[in-house]
Amino acid sequence: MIATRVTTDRLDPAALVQAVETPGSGAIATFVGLVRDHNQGRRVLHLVYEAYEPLAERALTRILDEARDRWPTAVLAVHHRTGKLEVGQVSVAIAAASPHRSEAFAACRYAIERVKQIVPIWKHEYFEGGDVWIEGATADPDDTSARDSAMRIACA
Amino acid sequence: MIATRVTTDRLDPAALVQAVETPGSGAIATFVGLVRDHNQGRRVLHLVYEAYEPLAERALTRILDEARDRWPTAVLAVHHRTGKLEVGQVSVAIAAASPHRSEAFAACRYAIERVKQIVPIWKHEYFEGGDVWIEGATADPDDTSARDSAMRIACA
Amino acid sequence: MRVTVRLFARLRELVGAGELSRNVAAGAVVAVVWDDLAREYPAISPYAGSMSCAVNAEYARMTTVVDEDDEVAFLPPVSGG
Amino acid sequence: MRVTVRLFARLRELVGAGELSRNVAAGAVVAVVWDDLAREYPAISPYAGSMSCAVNAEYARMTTVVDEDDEVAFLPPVSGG
Repeated sequence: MIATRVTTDRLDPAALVQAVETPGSGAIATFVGLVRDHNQGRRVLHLVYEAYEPLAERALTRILDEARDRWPTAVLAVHHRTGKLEVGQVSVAIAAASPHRSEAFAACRYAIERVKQIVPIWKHEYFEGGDVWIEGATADPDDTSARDSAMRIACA
Repeated sequence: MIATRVTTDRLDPAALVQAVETPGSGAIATFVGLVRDHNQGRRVLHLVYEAYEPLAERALTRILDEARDRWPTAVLAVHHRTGKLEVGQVSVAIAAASPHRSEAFAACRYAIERVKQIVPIWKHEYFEGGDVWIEGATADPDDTSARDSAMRIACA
Repeated sequence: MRVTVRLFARLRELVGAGELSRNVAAGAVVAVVWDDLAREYPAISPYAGSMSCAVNAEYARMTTVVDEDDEVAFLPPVSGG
Repeated sequence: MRVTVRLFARLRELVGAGELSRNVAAGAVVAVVWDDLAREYPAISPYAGSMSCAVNAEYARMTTVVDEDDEVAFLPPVSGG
């Protein structure tokens, strides 16, 4: 299985876990993001995710490289879904395996923080009564203060 | 499914995820502990986990109560396996769901730290050339410094 | 020279197209492509301070020089996850 | 009065049994049960400083008073996870 993927297919967190696991794995941390039924007081009907796919794939690969530099013992996989997602469906799935739990948690957390900072994917929220494009971070992979912030959050 | 469990059955992380998920879940963090093939330079053959079951169940319930106090929006499940486990098998599985990712990660991390502090379960390691009981923390649920330490690690 | 302009999310909707072909002078930087576009579609101007850009599907700067047939993308603040 | 003593992991192996029945004086505290046991099995003495105890499957203190038929457990440092 490919460690990074941007796809309209349903995500399979269990497959990511299998992909990162080795006989030396003592800990696997995973994260999935799901479409919730409410956002900022609005009843969410569904989301549509749009991606600049080739750059999104490269940004995910970059995140894996950054994580490998910092936590060489951790094996990481990150998949992001695009297209229309219903409430309860998985938009992003991350798995991180390592011999000990600190690195697995840190790499997993770092990955989702960086996804939100630098991966060119956008969320279009359709709620009861309207729709809105969600806009988060100005993407800049070279912004060291953003990267430091992700690292700080990841390293408890 | 029961949120806390000490069992000789194989653990099923996917079932824990289903158990904690609600329509309001925007994030699910999971952790699994696995038997690794090496420990402190020894080649591990297998592990045998022993528990004081009724107290272990209560300690897990206590951990869920502590987490609920601190992260009321997080829903948590923790299962621990006992008996003989081969390399690659899951010894502990934790799932934490919440509307946002911070609480899910924090509750998940807190749970595993507390499992290692206060749950009366012991690991008997059989390695190439011998066997050894692993001894970690002196269990004391009322030790506030241990609890604070788990909280500090959980809250990035 | 011709370049392809790619637009995403709300920028795409404001312009009404995800892909455009535009002429710019040889040696132009990304900022020139943007400025031309913002003159044509003033509604996108507020993104000048918050968007990112890419050339040929690699992050770039507004000062990056573009070549013939390059794909120049303008990206509103991202919201994946 | 009779109490049941429960032992786990290495403590269990050092004593050679996970469950014992022992007599203690009425009003005895957990520490008395331990001290009697450690006299009988001196090999367990090093655990005095690191073990935990429980009465009837609830964590307790060495100063907790035990009753007839109580289950008193001695727990080496734990290593779950």
